[in-house]
Amino acid sequence: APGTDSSEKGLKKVTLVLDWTPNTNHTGLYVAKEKGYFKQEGLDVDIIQPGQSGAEQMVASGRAQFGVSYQENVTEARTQGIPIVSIAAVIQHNTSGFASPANKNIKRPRDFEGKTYGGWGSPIEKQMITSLMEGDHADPNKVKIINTGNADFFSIVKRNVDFAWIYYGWTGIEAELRGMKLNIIYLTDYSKDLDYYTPVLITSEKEIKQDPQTVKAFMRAVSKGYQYAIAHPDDAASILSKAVPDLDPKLVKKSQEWLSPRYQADAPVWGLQKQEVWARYANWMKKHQLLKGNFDPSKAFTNQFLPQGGK
Amino acid sequence: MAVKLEVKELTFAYDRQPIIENLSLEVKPGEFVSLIGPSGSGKSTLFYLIGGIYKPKRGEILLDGKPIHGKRGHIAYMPQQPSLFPWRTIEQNVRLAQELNGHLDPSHVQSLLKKAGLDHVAHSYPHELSGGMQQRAAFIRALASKQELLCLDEPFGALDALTRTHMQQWLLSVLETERRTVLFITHSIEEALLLSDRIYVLSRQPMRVIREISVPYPRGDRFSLRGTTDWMALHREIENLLLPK
Amino acid sequence: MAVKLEVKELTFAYDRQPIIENLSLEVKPGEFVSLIGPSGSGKSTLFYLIGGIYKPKRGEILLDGKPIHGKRGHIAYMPQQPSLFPWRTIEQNVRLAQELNGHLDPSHVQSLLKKAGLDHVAHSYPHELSGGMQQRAAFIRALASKQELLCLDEPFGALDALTRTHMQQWLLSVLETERRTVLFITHSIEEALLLSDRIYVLSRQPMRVIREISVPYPRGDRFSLRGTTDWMALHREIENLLLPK
Amino acid sequence: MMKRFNYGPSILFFAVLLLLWEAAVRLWSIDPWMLPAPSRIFTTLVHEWTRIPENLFATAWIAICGLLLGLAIGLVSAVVLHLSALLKKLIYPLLILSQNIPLIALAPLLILWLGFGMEPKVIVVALVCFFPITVSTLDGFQQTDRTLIMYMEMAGASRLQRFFKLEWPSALPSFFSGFKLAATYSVMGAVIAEWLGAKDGLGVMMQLASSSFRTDRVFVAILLIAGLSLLLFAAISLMEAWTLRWQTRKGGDGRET
Amino acid sequence: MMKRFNYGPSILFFAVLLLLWEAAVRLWSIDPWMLPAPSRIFTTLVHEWTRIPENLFATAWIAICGLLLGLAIGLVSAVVLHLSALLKKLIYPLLILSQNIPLIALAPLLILWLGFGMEPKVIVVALVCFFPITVSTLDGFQQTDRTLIMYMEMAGASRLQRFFKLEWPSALPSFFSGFKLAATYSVMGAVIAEWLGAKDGLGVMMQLASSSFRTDRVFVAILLIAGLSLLLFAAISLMEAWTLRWQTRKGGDGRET
Ligand SMILES: Nc1ncnc2c1ncn2[C@@H]1O[C@H](COP(=O)(O)OP(=O)(O)OP(=O)(O)O)[C@@H](O)[C@H]1O
Ligand SMILES: Nc1ncnc2c1ncn2[C@@H]1O[C@H](COP(=O)(O)OP(=O)(O)OP(=O)(O)O)[C@@H](O)[C@H]1O
Ligand SMILES: [Mg+2]
Ligand SMILES: [Mg+2]
Repeated sequence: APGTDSSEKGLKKVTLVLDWTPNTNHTGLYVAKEKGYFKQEGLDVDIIQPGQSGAEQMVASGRAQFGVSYQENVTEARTQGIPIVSIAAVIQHNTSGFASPANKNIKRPRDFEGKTYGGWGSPIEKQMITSLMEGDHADPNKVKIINTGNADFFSIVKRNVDFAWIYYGWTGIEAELRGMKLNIIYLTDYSKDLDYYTPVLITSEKEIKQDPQTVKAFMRAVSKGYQYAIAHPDDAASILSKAVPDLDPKLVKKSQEWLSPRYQADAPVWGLQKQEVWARYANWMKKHQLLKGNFDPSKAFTNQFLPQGGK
Repeated sequence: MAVKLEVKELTFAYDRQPIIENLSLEVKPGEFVSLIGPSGSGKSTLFYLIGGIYKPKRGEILLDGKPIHGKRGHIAYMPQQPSLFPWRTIEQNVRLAQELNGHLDPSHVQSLLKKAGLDHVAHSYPHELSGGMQQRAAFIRALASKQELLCLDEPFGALDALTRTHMQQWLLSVLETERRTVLFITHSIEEALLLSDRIYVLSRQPMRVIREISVPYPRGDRFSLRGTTDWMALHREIENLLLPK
Repeated sequence: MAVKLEVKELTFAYDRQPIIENLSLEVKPGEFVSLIGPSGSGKSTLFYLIGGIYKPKRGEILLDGKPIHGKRGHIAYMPQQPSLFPWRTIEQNVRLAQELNGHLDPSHVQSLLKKAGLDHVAHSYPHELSGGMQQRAAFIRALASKQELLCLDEPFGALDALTRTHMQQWLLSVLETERRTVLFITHSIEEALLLSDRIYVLSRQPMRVIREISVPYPRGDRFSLRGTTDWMALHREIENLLLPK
Repeated sequence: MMKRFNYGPSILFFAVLLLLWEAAVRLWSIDPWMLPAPSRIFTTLVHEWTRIPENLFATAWIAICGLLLGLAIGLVSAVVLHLSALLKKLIYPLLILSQNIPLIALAPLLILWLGFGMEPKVIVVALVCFFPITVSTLDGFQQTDRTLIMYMEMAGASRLQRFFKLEWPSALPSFFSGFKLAATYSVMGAVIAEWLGAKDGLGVMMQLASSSFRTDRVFVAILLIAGLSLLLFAAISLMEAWTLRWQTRKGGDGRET
Repeated sequence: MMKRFNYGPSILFFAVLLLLWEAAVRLWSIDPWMLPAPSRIFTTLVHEWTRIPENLFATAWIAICGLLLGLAIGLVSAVVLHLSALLKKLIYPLLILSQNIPLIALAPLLILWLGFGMEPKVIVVALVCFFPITVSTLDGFQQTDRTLIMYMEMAGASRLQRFFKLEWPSALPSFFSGFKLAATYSVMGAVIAEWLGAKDGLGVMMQLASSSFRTDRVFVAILLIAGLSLLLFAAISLMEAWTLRWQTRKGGDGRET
């Protein structure tokens, strides 16, 4: 595996696989790379965009040492026996929510009644909507759910779709840039169960066992990267834009402004994960038959690689 | 009504080398005219010009007094190679010419097949036939077409003497009942003498008319006349024309 | 060394209908043997059997005393249809037979092309040749092959009298210099008489030997002898054999 | 008339392949989330059987409709491009272009025009399928035997007669090449088209399975996709054999090869 | 010898199409994130020019390597399947199967075996490209003229001679059909292969553009993809015309059609 090869300068080559295309969720990673934090730790990090199949299996198979994933993916992957572990929460709270153009007048879950939701056909979405609506004393059967596949938010709301699930920090900001007024109903505002970590950084159990030093070094650099992004949103945004010039710099800048304070939020240090968050969401999934099999929240994540062990 | 087909000072070349030069000939209605000339002289090419798929460089081709060069569909044609359609049975191949003219006549096709001795292979495909049988199929395909001018390019070259005689006599009998004008390419001087009213002897490079010969015998008697001294003399005369000087 | 090719009680059928039945014939080394028979009788089929691409139902085919049925590559062959490869120029087509046997001889190819009157079209493609020219190309392709037994299926059917005589004389002269044995299918009794040592007259349905005729004239004299009364008598004898009883 | 196809060796061969696969998975104890063993795929297939038919039919329906639409478009465009040299010059590049528009760009437009129903999916499949048919058939037209064209022209065939009686039959073998290719692509085309939003179908099934890391289910979906595709291919091969039966009739029977 | 291609009408036609597109976008004031006008795409292209070549070359390189590998595989498999009826029965279904394995299932395995380098991407492209070549060429072999086969057998040609001197030349037109199809697919294949984890390339560029809602850049990427693909297609058509020049030589010159 290339992870064990060392390059010319005695740097250790490691591969980091993103969850999807680069965006402001990844700013800290790019900062760590561009500002040389990785190098200071003796690492030569290759950042790679994954295909449709995501990072989890590549990390588990050892082809990549680190990856970007989500709490729900780690949960499901672990119940399927894929040995990955979350080593940091990139954002403390879930910033996703159900968005709709303002003129649809969807201000709270009750307003979903009689409207059309466009999603990608996962049973989780349906359950989310149900949970939110039941919490707001509405009838979830009155929502029409249609499958819109991979089409983007702005295309589908032009058709007969009224609302969809987005990350505000990216799609919401794009809407702001376009001058499109949105209503957004955050999951966290209506259910504590749904305040899960998204995204998270992952590595494999094997990596932790065989090379904890590398994981530690990697996390030190990444932490520094995110600290920098928190402290200097503007600079961080231009670092990302420079590293990935195909992104829209305006979007990156505005998104970064919005997201920087939210990386750490109310946590004592960046990246810290709490067992109750892992347990709560897993229980929610189990309760709604979205998860079958064994899941041990304490094994799914660890704070041990955060600087000072997360203290 | 004086002439059926008139070729006037025709000149043609595929590339630089002229193939046909100042060729003039005519065929009267109901007449049987043979063309005899060396291999590679341009006889088939002349048919292509009459059929309208090449355009002459100079000169005219008139059918019933109207120019037809570049126009198609005026002749019943039998090509030198059988050119049967491999995916059609023999019967379907014979029917083809009729299909093209839009007047199907299945009983006619059946009787043609029978006369050509092909009724037992009517439902075979061309590749299941012998060379001579394919040639006969192509011949009756041309007969099945109703156009008055019949252009036959070596129709009986691959047939044995007996079958050949049969076909020749049949062709003559057809001409007696149907009103047809025939332009006939052959390499057999005897065949030309047996069948034609007139014979054009052609030269090569470029192709021109060397001699035009009227056959003096009445058609009905010729099969018995062949071999007589007169006949042989005419035969030899044509032979000598084809010899290089 | 007594016989070059021996066909013994050969029987063959494509489907139910027998084509060849109990056919026996033989060809001695250096001999020129012609096959004359009605169209569709099975002459080409006999060649296919000798060439080894069909297997006889019964009987044997021996070449130099060794059975060759089902074995290929023992004969130089000229098919009834020219079968030239459309993507090869004439020269490349003629070279083909040599390529197959693995002994290229470009100067031989050149001289063959010249003798057949095809040197000026050596670099043309087959579709740019007249029917007779294609036939000549196929003929010299067979000559270019070095196998001793030469099987020619109506090689001169599409040629005019003059060219035909040229080719016939040339073929005879080749046989004088090279050691070749020839099996020759033709529909022309005259041609058979001019060229062969022996003639097999064949019947149809199924094909059998009706008569075996030795031609009594020395080869060199025949071109001048033709037309004499003796000659004509022999000619007529064969003709009568082919007529149905 | 047609030779009986002998399935023996094929089945044996497949069985051996499956055994090898099974053995490899067990020997190197490959994790099932990486590559599940055939036995496991089979168990899953049996286990999930009740939910499969609707997905299968949904995809098959899109694939077949799309294939037929693609067939029509492919034939029409091949004919048009063949009959008009000018149109060929103008339109051929556009057709090639059409094969290079990623779904990413097409999706918003299709959704805007056609919504989330069957139509956009069928169009995506047709877009995939028509192209091999056009290219192959067009090349087939070009290969028509020269002497037969000459005959047709001499016999005074009209352009349409020449087309229907000569060019079309002689392009048939090439057409079937293209049609078989199209059939092979149609099912994957339908699966991809389901990204345009579908409620059921093998593509949806596969994506959901993949997103919940059920590799065994992904392989069940693949199995079904491949099976469907083989079925279509076989059906078209049969049609081909029937249409071109003159090519194989007799003659060859006594032949040695 | 070869007819000069006249580009006039094509260029005119394309210009008209672009104008219509531009007009449509302006007339109905279609949002640029939905469908950008050609002028906007062009401006973006010029604007971004500096970053394009590396992406273009990365993708072109994968496409060409994959196409060549696919060509080799396609030819070898066509020949093998043609020469052995048994292998054809055994392997053909596998080949069809290979066209129905979605990247979702293939990606983890390929990456596990080959990492994130060029190799898995080239293999994906080859997998896409080899199939049309195999199917077309195989069907081409089947169409060899019966009388020429007879001649070859009579003349004692060995199986190899028959293959190289007869079957291969006569399958060439069909082979080129398949090759042109493969070339058309190669670029999109490379774009899709870039999902296997790439750092640059048109596919990466397009995905980034799409994820940051820059539709104009998506269309710039499509423009480049299509251009590359047209180029490959044209190159192969030229090769075809040169190889099959005997088909068009003379004869046709004086012809009227
Ligand atoms: N398509 C072509 N391109 C170039 N030259 C051609 C073409 N077709 C024929 N020729 C040439 O034209 C000449 C006449 O050919 P044509 O077929 O008309 O001869 P022919 O008189 O019918 O001969 P044969 O009696 O052998 O059939 C030949 O020298 C031939 O090489
Ligand atoms: N492939 C085939 N399948 C079935 N029957 C065939 C096939 N080939 C030839 N025949 C039949 O076999 C018989 C003999 O054919 P063959 O070609 O040997 O005749 P031939 O003596 O060469 O005739 P010709 O002088 O006309 O060339 C014919 O009746 C023909 O219909
Ligand atoms: Mg001719
Ligand atoms: Mg014969």
